[in-house]
Amino acid sequence: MSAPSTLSPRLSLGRILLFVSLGLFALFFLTPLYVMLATSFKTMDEIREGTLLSLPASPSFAAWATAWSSACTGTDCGGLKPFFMNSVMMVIPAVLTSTLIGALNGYVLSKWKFKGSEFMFALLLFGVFMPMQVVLLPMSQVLGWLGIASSVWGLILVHVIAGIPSTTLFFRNYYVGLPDELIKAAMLDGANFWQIFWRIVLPLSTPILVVTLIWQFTNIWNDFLYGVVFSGADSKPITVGLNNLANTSSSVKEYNVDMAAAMIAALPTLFVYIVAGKYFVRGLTAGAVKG
Amino acid sequence: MSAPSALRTPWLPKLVVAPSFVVSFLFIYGLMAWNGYLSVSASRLLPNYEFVGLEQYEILFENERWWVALRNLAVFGGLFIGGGMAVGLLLAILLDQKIRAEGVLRTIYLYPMALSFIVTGTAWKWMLNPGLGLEHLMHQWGFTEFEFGWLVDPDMAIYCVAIAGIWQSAGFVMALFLAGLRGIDDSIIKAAQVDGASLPKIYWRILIPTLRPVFFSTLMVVSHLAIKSFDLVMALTAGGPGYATDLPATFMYTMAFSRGQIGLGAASATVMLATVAAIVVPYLYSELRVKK
Amino acid sequence: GEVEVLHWWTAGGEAKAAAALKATLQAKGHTWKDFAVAGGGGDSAMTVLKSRVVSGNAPAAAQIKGPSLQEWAREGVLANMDDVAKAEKWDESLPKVVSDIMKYKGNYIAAPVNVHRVNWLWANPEAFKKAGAKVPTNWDEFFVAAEALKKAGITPVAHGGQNWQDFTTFEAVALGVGGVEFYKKALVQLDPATLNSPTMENVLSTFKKVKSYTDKNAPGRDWNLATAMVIKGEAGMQIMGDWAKGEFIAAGKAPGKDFVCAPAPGTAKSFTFNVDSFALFKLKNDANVKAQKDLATAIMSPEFQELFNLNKGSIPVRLGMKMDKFDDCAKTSSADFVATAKTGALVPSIAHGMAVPSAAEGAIKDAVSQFWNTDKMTPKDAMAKIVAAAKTK
Amino acid sequence: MSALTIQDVRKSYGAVDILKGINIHIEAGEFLILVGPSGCGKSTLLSMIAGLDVPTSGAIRLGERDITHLPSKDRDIAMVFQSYALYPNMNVAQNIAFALEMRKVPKAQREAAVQRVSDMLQIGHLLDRKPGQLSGGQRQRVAMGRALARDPKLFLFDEPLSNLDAKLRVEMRAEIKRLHQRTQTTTVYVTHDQVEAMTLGDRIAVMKDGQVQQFGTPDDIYSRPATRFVAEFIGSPAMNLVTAQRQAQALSAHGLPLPLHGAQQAALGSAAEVLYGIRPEHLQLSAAGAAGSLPGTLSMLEPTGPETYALVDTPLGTLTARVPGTVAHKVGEAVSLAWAAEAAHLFDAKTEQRLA
Amino acid sequence: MSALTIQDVRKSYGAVDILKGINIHIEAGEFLILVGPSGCGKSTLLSMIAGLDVPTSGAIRLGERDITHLPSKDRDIAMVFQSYALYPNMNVAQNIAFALEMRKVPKAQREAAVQRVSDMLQIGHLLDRKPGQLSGGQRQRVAMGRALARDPKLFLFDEPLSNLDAKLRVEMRAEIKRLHQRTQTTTVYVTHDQVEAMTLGDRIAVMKDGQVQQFGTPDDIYSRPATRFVAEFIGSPAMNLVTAQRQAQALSAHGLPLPLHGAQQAALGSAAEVLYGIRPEHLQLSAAGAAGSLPGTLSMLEPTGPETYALVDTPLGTLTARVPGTVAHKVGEAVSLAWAAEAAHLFDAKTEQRLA
Ligand SMILES: Nc1ncnc2c1ncn2[C@@H]1O[C@H](COP(=O)(O)OP(=O)(O)OP(=O)(O)O)[C@@H](O)[C@H]1O
Ligand SMILES: Nc1ncnc2c1ncn2[C@@H]1O[C@H](COP(=O)(O)OP(=O)(O)OP(=O)(O)O)[C@@H](O)[C@H]1O
Ligand SMILES: [Mg+2]
Ligand SMILES: [Mg+2]
Repeated sequence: MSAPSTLSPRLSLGRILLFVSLGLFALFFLTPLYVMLATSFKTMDEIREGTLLSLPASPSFAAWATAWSSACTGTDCGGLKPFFMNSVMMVIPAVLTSTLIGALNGYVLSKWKFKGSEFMFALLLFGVFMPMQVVLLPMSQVLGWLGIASSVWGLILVHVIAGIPSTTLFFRNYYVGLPDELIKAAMLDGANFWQIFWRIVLPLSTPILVVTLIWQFTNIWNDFLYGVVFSGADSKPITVGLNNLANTSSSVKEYNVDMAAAMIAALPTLFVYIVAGKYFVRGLTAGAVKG
Repeated sequence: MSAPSALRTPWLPKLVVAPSFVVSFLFIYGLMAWNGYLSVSASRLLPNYEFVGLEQYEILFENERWWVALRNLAVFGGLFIGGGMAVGLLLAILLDQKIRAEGVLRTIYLYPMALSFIVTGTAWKWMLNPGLGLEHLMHQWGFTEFEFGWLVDPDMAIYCVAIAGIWQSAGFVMALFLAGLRGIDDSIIKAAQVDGASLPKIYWRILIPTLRPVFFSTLMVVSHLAIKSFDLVMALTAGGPGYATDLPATFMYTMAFSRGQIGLGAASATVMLATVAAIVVPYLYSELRVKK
Repeated sequence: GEVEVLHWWTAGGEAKAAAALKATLQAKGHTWKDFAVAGGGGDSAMTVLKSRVVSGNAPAAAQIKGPSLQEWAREGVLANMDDVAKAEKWDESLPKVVSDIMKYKGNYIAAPVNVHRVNWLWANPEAFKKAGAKVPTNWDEFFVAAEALKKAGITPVAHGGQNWQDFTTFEAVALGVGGVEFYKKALVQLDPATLNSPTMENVLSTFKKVKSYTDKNAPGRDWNLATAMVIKGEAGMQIMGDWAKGEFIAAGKAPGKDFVCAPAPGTAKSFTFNVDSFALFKLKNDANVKAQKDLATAIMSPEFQELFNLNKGSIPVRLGMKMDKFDDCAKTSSADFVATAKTGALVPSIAHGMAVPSAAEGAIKDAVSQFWNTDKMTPKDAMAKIVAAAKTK
Repeated sequence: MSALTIQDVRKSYGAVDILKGINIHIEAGEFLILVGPSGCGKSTLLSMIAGLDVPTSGAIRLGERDITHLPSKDRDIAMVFQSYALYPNMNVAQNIAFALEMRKVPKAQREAAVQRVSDMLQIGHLLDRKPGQLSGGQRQRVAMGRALARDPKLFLFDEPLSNLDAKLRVEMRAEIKRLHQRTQTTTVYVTHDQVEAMTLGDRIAVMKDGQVQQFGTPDDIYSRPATRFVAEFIGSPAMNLVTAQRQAQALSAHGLPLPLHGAQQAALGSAAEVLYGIRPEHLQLSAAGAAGSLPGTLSMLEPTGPETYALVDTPLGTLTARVPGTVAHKVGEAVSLAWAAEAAHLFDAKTEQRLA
Repeated sequence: MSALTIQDVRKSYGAVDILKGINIHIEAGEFLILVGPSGCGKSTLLSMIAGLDVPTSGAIRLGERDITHLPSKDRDIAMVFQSYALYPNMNVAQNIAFALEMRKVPKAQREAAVQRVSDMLQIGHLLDRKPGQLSGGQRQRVAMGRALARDPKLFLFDEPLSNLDAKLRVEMRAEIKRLHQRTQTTTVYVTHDQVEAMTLGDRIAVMKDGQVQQFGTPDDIYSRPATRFVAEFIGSPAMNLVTAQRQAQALSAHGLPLPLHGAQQAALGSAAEVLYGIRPEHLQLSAAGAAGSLPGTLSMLEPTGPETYALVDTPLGTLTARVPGTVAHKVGEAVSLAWAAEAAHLFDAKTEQRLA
């Protein structure tokens, strides 16, 4: 919307240059994906003989099938399927909970400020910078005390806590842009704290909800470190499965299966970005960007 | 500005945020303190609480690998942050020119953010490897002079890591900037046109300076990604060749978890945190002051 | 009872081997909970293990080897397996160098699974024939052969990127050039005088000379891609442990005919071992303890040792096993294992975490790898660094 | 319907005093207008009446009850915000019914109320639309409807018409007036617009810098401004003010005597210097040389349609006259201005308080 | 200074026609006002003149030159945007100097221009502030200063005063008028405000739905509105309109004859039904029973200060009269209204075009 409107739509030299550079960037961004896809459709012989960028001679889904349902990851040879399901079961509650908490925190921090709330927000923000590795051991200990070590619940809890600073940040910055008058009008209309949140504020949060959900979903889905450390034997997420499949130090590598597995692990997040990417930018425009 | 303050139950908002704040603070600051304590303990394979003073810090700063990690962080951080912001901004500006295929291109630039390096690491390793990837390809195409062996050159490998990092984050930066550009009042651009400014001048003199707040939040996001970069290095070079591409995060992980030197790892984490705090705290302070 | 086993045998033959163990345990009526974490030669697995132990939720057994066993035992988290060992006569069936590693303060705390020989040289006979060279038995011959291969347009030495590959080559050179005594003093006892000796300098310059026969794309390459170069004849030889054999077999190559396995130059009379073992953790539940002991028993049983090692490409750690089902390379390996166990030429591999504690190992690995990768560094510089690194505690 | 009493209300944000002791009392059913320059504290005062903010000191009483610290949802006040503050997520009908729903009014009754209000404001055909699909004027009416659906003790309006164009503004003003005449609900209304202030209000409070400068009927405010500020702020074009010197009971400016009648002379009191004011509509423009009138040159003519503003350069400075219809004279022509002594407003030049 | 010609300009966004053939010509130095209801296409037309948008068809000429497709930066036009559009990253001085800088004016000259403009607009003390630190009125003056720093061929103003309060608005209006009188730069000015339109314009174009309804001098527009729309849109309170039936050369409504003079009778032409309009200021209010006048009941009085609007219920409907000063009659009293036949405006009820 902001682009100057007199820019002539005819193909000028500048326009051609523009498209060429956009195209080159697109190539750069797409190459890794292409390499993965192409490799996943090749046979092992073709991978050994051919080059990285060549198209698969006779594309086959064999590697995908293997990766999905029969590749061995440890003593189980059920492919990535169970891991994928574990991830789904873990990601959904973790994303929803952290988003909801972020929304509530943002609501309070923007519309019900109290003494020291800004300071607390700053303290919370600093948490974003904590290296993940620092968390591992003490968190294990705490989860042990709570009795939810090595379980999905422990993992969900960790993801929720780790997500709170960023979800709070997103929602607060968005809600700051909502007119205070709306809240005041609702108060005059007789709504209480919760009614205002559920009936007025939350229904207005769609853009930022999309941003936060995408952000949290990507982060939690792609997480490996917490997943490997805090999950139990039967609740390992997909990244751990992928890692187990692809990352062996002393055995024969099947790169086509590895790549197919990587693609399978990436599909949900890719799907989300492709389908909801538009809303992502739109949501950012709607307010998440502001300092 | 003023939020409604007359509420019959003034404790309710506080009560609502209390649980998550208490938990988060325990988590963030409890763990920082715990980590701080470990850094002055003799912890090795597992945490223990024998106090040894600043010994771990002395060891840390005598460790050549740590210095390499710090230097790498400076190089990588500079390139990743600077490069990522520059490429992201450039893409945002290019995409802002009323491109018909904007939706598709935006998705293409944005999708790397959806993938972790656990997924793309191998592909990147191949592409950057001179014998398999780009260099090989160029040779096949007949450009036999072409050389691109950074990944295998200890002095240059860190630049490869930065390239892959930029690849992943530039799209996200683009999204932030694009959102920022879209948020700028249309009439400002029109005013500049009427004032006689050319398109590059409009971007350079008006739009980009106006994006200052976006720059700051982007900087925050990108720099925390830079400091926490871990998967990236692990997947691409595992710190190699040698330990030429080690970063503090990987250093800390290696020491604390594969080498049984938790105390040393904790010390390195403390130094990392202190560095971050030195940069972030003044920023947060100024941000929140301005808001008041 | 239930046994949870943390290991990083996640794919291919290793996974099949682990499945064999699982089957054995299940046959005894136990449940097997698989806790497989791959990556970085067990780095991730170690991370998980630590947090599991810290959370008071240790697995029954975890894949730990070498001096790390002592470190874990020192933390007081490992169980005493003497009753199993006594019943199963472990002392008799294991070489002392190996059983020492499995013991802490005289008590068994771990059960060994297999032995990898690390000091192998894998060669492509086709390539050698083309270059008119013969498979080397000492380092002088090695360089002659390398030169010939190079002339023939073949990459003489296939090498990969991870620092443990550099380190593996280094230990082979150290053993081949310096001999067993030197190796023990320098890389097991970390004797500063030995580390700072002319022999060491000689070792280092030989080591560095090897690099000049690798191709420039080596860094960043997986070891198995390097092996593939030998298989395809693009490269002449590779110094790598016996797990490389799996790659040849998978490519349909026959030992002795399509590829040659020979001891690394100058190490024919010695053996660098890499023993995989399971550390056994203290458990609370009695039923699980029972299962854990059955696991230990099963691991050391001849049937399992055979089955497992056939799959994994290594050899049984148990002495006196029948080797008929194994291939020629394994047979050689096994014979050498028994022989060197007697002569004292059986030495732990430093590159694979068998010789020194992980902190020192890591520091030395850093120094060696830096020397390998930094062209302007002299052997003297490297020596100084290694001496300093050896002091890491 | 209750009387509203604002008693010595003060409000400070930190060290800044926004309201410096406001005292206002209106009877039940009266229509109070708040006017004043931007930032003088009108909205702040409204917030306090609505219970959206708490005074630093002072009390607010509605009828018999002290509501100073009562939560706003229990005050039974309806408010129209300057920015409308419609709930963007709800359609028009839901917006109007929301307050009733919060007060647990049964559904049938709510629907009846929506019906009644939408008929009154002619927004029946918009009930299913979201606020985003409405034009400015329609939004304004919905905001009004939200307040009117209830039968509150008090209506608060914060510049409800400021965003409308002139035509719509006139229509809505009439609507509000009719409504108030029918329901007789006590109302507080903030505006910048003089015509609104004059035509709607029973009482006007003119505020400046957190203080009430004058509180009275529209006629009081316009005909007898209490201070120089009120005199200049109310009225467009603004009142002509001339600084005059005192000579005994007479006033002169630039050597010219200014007409005064007896009562005015008496009121001069001890003031040394006096501001002598005449509203533009009280200046009669005539051909040059009329007896007893001020000579001048016509410097500018601004015909607005029904009347013309004539700027005349005189020895007293440039004076603006408001002349019905059109002016026969040409710019540059010599003219003369005359006015009745009774039309003059006198203020002490030092205290700026009204003398007469 | 150049004449501006807009020749059959059309603009469509997709299938929607926004401008449907606009023809306007003004001489060099003239001041053109564009008025019309919201959304009628005023800003769109201005954008096209400024070169911020390209017409779908038609041409725009400035002086001798066809500028229809000239990039905006080469047109030498200065524009004040309704939303100010100040550059948020620059301070006031930089904002003012930006256009000069883009035109490579030397630094010394730029500084002189900033000095001159800031003196004129009394914003000298604000030069170092960023737009975010200014109040609405100050921003408005900076936006103005940005345009005035240059000496363009054409000034464009898009509702430049709409966000100001009444007092400031009057001041700024005078400022603009003075400026135009001095520089004589051709100007196009969009406004909603009737007083601005009437007092500033040399020519007014009244637009509706992308078409010019009437183009003429302010006096034309006000005294001889060409259509019913113009008659009702211009003037506040709006013109009273009564639907009248034709009987030969006479008109009557609800059985009452309406006064007409000869020329008007002649103009009736073939119209069957006629709209009979009288402006509120042309109605004389007097006590009931005056001869030849319309009887009625006073239903509402709206004193605005200088005058009073009186709503009178008559057999013709409710008519609004605008009475100077105050009204002696009381609401509910019987009164009568009289007017001169010359004051009446006649429109064909069907075509809504002016008859006389
Ligand atoms: N939360 C706050 N903290 C500090 N100052 C404030 C706060 N809220 C309002 N103010 C100041 O109080 C003063 C009065 O504000 P208020 O909104 O009441 O003005 P107003 O009379 O309604 O003006 P307008 O006509 O522009 O709406 C202003 O100067 C404003 O800056
Ligand atoms: N880019 C566009 N695409 C489609 N319709 C548009 C576009 N820009 C403007 N319009 C429409 O054109 C019409 C005229 O808009 P314009 O802004 O010129 O109105 P205006 O007369 O300036 O109104 P206002 O007085 O409210 O400023 C409006 O109905 C608007 O919705
Ligand atoms: Mg206000
Ligand atoms: Mg407009």
